[in-house]
Amino acid sequence: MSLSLAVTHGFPGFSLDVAFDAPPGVTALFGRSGSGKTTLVNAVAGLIRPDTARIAVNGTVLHDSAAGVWVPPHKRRIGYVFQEGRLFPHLNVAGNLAYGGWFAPRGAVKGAETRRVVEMLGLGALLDRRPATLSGGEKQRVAIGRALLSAPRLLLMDEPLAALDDARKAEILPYLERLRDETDIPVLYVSHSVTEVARLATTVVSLSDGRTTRVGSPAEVLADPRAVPTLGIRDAGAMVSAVILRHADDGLSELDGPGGTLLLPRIAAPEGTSIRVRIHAHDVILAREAPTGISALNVLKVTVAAVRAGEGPGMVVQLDAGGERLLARITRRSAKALDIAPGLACYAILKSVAVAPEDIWIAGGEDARPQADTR
Amino acid sequence: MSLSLAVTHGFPGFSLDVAFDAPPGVTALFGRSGSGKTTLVNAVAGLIRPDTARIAVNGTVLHDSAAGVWVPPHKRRIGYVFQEGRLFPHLNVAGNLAYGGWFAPRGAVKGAETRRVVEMLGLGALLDRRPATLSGGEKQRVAIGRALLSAPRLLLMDEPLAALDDARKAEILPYLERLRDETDIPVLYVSHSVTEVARLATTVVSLSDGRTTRVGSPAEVLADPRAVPTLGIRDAGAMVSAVILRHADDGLSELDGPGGTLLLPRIAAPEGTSIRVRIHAHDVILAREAPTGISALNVLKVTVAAVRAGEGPGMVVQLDAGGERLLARITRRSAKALDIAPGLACYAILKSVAVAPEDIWIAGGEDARPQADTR
Amino acid sequence: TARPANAEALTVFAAASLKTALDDVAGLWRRETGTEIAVSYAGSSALARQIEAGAPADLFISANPGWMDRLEADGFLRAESRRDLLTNSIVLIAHGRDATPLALSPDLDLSGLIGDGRLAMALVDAVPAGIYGKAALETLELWEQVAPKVAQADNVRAALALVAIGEAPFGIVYATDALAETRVSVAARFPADTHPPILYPAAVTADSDAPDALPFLAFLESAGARAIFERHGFSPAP
Amino acid sequence: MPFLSADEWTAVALSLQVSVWATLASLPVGILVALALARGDFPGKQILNGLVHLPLILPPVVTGYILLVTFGRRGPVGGFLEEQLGIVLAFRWTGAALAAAIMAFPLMVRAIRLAIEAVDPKLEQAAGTLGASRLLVFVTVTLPLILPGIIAGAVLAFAKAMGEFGATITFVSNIPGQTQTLPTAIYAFLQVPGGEASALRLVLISVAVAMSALIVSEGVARLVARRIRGS
Amino acid sequence: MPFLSADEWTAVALSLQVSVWATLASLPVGILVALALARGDFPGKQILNGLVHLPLILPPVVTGYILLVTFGRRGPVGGFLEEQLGIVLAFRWTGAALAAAIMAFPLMVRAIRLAIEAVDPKLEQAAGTLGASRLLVFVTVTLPLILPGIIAGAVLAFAKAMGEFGATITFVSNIPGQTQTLPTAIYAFLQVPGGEASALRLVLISVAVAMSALIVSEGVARLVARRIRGS
Ligand SMILES: Nc1ncnc2c1ncn2[C@@H]1O[C@H](COP(=O)(O)OP(=O)(O)OP(=O)(O)O)[C@@H](O)[C@H]1O
Ligand SMILES: Nc1ncnc2c1ncn2[C@@H]1O[C@H](COP(=O)(O)OP(=O)(O)OP(=O)(O)O)[C@@H](O)[C@H]1O
Ligand SMILES: [Mg+2]
Ligand SMILES: [Mg+2]
Repeated sequence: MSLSLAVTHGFPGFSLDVAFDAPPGVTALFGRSGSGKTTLVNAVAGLIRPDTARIAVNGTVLHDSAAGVWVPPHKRRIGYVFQEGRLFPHLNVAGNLAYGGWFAPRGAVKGAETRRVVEMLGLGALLDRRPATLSGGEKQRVAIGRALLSAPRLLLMDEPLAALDDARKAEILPYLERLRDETDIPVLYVSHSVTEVARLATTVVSLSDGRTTRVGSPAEVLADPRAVPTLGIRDAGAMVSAVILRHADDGLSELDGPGGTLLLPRIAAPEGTSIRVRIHAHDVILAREAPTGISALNVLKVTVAAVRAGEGPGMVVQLDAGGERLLARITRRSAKALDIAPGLACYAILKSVAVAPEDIWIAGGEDARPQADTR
Repeated sequence: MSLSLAVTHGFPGFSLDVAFDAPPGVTALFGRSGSGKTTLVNAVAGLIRPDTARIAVNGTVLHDSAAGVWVPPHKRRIGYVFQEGRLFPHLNVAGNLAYGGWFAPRGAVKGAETRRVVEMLGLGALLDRRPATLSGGEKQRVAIGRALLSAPRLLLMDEPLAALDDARKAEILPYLERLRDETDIPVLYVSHSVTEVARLATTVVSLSDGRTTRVGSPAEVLADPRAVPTLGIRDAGAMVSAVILRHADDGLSELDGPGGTLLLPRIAAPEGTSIRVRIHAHDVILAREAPTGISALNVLKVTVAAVRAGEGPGMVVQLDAGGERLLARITRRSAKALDIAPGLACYAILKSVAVAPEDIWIAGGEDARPQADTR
Repeated sequence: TARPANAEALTVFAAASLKTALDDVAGLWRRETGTEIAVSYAGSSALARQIEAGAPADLFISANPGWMDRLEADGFLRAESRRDLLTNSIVLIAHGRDATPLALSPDLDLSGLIGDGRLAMALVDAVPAGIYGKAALETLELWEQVAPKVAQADNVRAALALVAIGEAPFGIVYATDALAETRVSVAARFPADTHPPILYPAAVTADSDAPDALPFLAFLESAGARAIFERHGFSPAP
Repeated sequence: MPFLSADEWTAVALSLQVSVWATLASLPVGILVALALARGDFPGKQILNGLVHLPLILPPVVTGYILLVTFGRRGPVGGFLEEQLGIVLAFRWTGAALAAAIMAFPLMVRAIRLAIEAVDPKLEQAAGTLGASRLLVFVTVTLPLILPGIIAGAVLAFAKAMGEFGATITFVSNIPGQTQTLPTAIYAFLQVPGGEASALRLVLISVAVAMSALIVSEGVARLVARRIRGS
Repeated sequence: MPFLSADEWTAVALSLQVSVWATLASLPVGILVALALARGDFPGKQILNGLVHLPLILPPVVTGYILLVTFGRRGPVGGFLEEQLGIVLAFRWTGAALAAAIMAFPLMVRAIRLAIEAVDPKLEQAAGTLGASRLLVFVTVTLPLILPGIIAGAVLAFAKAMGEFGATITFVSNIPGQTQTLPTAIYAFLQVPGGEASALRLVLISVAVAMSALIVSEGVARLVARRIRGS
């Protein structure tokens, strides 16, 4: 077990009571403002002493209030990206980045890794600058770099990308994925962005008012029609597996996907690579017959597995596509017109370009870099 | 003219040179991390003294370096939501919220308004708390409230919603829209979120490396195929106008839209209201013939106006729909298969639920509240 | 110029070394006359400067004639009231209750007796007790040999303390000081002719309008006062 | 026999009076000077800084002497004050308070200055954008934030004033009931044979008073700091 | 005639030596005590706090006397030091430095303590998560951040040491060339009629030395602060 947590803590007017076991990889903490995410992360870091706690990472107990075990923060070897930066004002950017390395085991932080992180985060031109002169996003990037370069045994990231623009996010996310896939450093990742969560997380923990409401794989949590109210309707969707068959000349990749061939914008991975794709429910059109003469390239044969009405005009339809689950969100009017009911065989239509690059990633390949095509 | 700016300022290694005139309403500042957004906002607030500047708000000159005019910050009556909160640690939340009112003209901040803002931001339970005990999102909400309640003549908001979850954003955005529509307080709004920008902005100013790259209405800037590289392909799309015809029983609203009837999830505005809808390019499917038996409810007659190839597998197709422009993004393969070329008459297909509630707003009605249906 | 509020009460400025004796005399005066008297004790230099600056002193008793001379020259005193009130003598003291008496002469190996210790004195160029001590040692041709071993304290009481606690084996202090300190004993008395006369002059200040000033000055020379002073080791001035 | 004589009680009361006044009266000036030194940028700033430190550098006797020739009744300032305003400092408890205040001033200013320098100017900027003028920013933001520093400065000043001796005795002499404070009374006892016991008694009183003030102030400062940090 | 006599030159040099040593040697202790008072939570904290302030409250003569009976050759600590370590403080410049250091200690500690209290504990927490032990956090984060406070404390201590007189002369006396510092020399001149001019000369020297130190330190402190704030 990679990360095992059972924490209770009370503030006046707020109480946290969370327990979950997460497998190795990225555990996403998801929840509204004030739901207790930072409190939980601080407990893992040892910055607050929760009322009761049992926290273990990769089998090492960090805190066990019952047994009287408490590892002080500096012995936990944690890379913590704080919600508010917390850069050292007296050190320049280079000093901030190097700080963690000073205390890491000898040789744990390699020069090449430093250069790679500096480049990935676009910090090359800032190395001599003091934090006080950095822009908000630049500060956050330095904070990410500082945590990554401390040779951590556990990464805690509290909304690390919130201050960044989409282009910068798109540069950093693949690095985090690689970290997840190539190392066994567990990551506890707080985010409000379902896209980030779906892409990175091995496990999703959804918090509400200090209590866990759901724990599971993103596929489970995000494709569960019942999760829709928690996640927000716009983020409902399913995750499907596919294998890259061929990279076509016109910039598309052909995949062996659920219920047929999938065409997606070029995926920067060799042919034969297994990938995972998140398909938003609101991007899927259902049709009784296979349409022709339309620009949408993907038409998958599916069977309706379940139908769940929402509160508004929409319904969430769970589909079976060659054994995998897909979600479609359509209006009640359409459902009626098309007579959508469990058991119905129909077609799911999906535009290639509707799938965002950040919704495609390598399923767990060892060295294949999950870089989405930049078009 | 609501906001007129011409600012140059140099930091070692960075120079800002920006000039634009923005009409009343919300002016969105858009640009990558480190592009100079905060620097510009600080110049407007009077917190830095730029090398040269001419800044006027609603005709009042705040700074004119040539004429030697410089209004000190506290006389500018600005509500500034800082990128990093900056709450007063010695005051509780109520004190922070009230602070601006102490210096505003007598009676400018009404008790009812305070209550409304407190409720909208969900701060009721926090009024007695000190900032040090608040969560990241709670701090940011207090900062927003503090700025709103200072009876400002100009609002500066530097990524005010970045730390908030989607549900909280959805509660705050309509308030900002109302502010924009019901008052004549100009707003300079920094954001990385195209959705926010498209929804709120009257004018979009895109910054890159301290220079303005585009200034225009969101419709212009966001629907311009040439803007695609600046904005990021995922955010390309067009804004179209429509009038609400009827609210159907099944939760849909029928609209008189470009090139035909549009069906969208219920819009909380009376029949007859003019609205604006942003339609993402990647949500639009093109078809040579009107398809039947599919779940997508909107099929619009359009003519291809222009075609622009991207670098990857996609192309951006500009469409004429009853005089309004639409954008569609399709693969080159589809374009070839369907023989898409300027002048071609074809159909644009759009799922109702593909249009996010935050992409629908009231075109400028006086009292109609642009509240998206919560489904 | 206006006098301070309590114009009629007598204010005496007196050298700090007179405190115990003068406090007793003042007590006697209060008992006998029933009138108030306040005595401000400080260093003679400070008091003299304060009188120059307009202090509300009616009477000044200095620990040496130097400051009195200066005040008189500058017209701060009623010259006719000046008189030498008391005299004192200086002694060589040693740490401990029963010091071996020493014969003061140029042949005395005082330096050897001091050893690696110190001879405690008041500041030899600034404070009266130090000045007198240095003069006496010079007259006795002992100064050269002991000069490097002299530890100068800021006042004679501090010098006494150094010997009393044993930090310095020897010291030069007033006889009055040696009298009351049980941890020291007198090893030798400096003959009066080895140093300038040790005098405590007193005078009424020019600004004084206290009716009691002159009577109190006279009282200081009365038999009762004299007895008290002698009890504290002072002698009436010749 | 009572523990303290009437004169000694007077000295205790006077010491308290002098120290409290020295502290309170110099506080506003101390805050202003600290503000000027921490934030100001004016010609002569280094001179002001030097002047403030002067009482620390000079032997107290010298400071007292300078006070005497300046604020004495025959001195330029003292004469002016007496003639124009009827204020007499020399040989009054007010003069003792002045001497104590001046001797304690560098300590007070430094403590407050350090506190001011620790205030994040970004908070003051934020207050500015919300409409507070520089003065109001100071009153509503800076002042509350530096309160712990002000308390620290006041405590230091009070303690110093309780112990001040050299400048006081030189400036206002040692007149019982009028200018005799605890330290000058202690001094007088130490000048005569057998005065040690009396001196010790007064020392204990002085220590007790100052320590009580210290402990109370620490408590207050801790409370204030905790309120700012948030319980 | 040269401006200063040889003895006076020696006094200037000795004053500098004493003040510099008093400042430097007490700095580590001062930092530790400030740390304990600012962050520690131990029984006897208030007592330590009181002890630190004691030299401020007591008349310097009393402090000097206490030093004398404690650190003198016959005193418990002084005897131990001499026998065990061969360190003699009484009547030596080292003793003058000790006296000056103790008199300046409350000022130094308070300045450093205020600086420590202004450090954001969140930064120290961040350093902790990055693997720095409490000691290393202190060295790599706290210490650099409180540098301006340390400089301020050192300057105050130095200035105080330059002016210290009462405790010094009581403890180590006035031995020209060995323990005669500037303040003692000045004091001596002020005791004799007509000594004012000579005293003034020495006062000017003393002021000049201390002011130079002050100005240099201000410059350094400003530089340090600017580096932290980011030019
Ligand atoms: N005091 C300074 N000295 C030097 N460079 C500075 C200073 N302040 C800002 N800069 C630089 O100016 C550029 C613009 O900064 P600014 O804070 O305006 O960016 P921004 O657009 O707000 O970015 P972000 O989205 O990350 O907040 C950045 O590259 C920043 O590093
Ligand atoms: N010291 C404290 N005293 C009282 N309440 C506190 C304290 N610290 C946190 N809280 C409360 O605990 C709750 C959880 O805070 P936490 O910081 O963990 O939230 P969060 O999930 O990280 O939210 P956000 O997304 O806004 O950062 C909040 O309601 C907060 O107000
Ligand atoms: Mg948080
Ligand atoms: Mg910014």
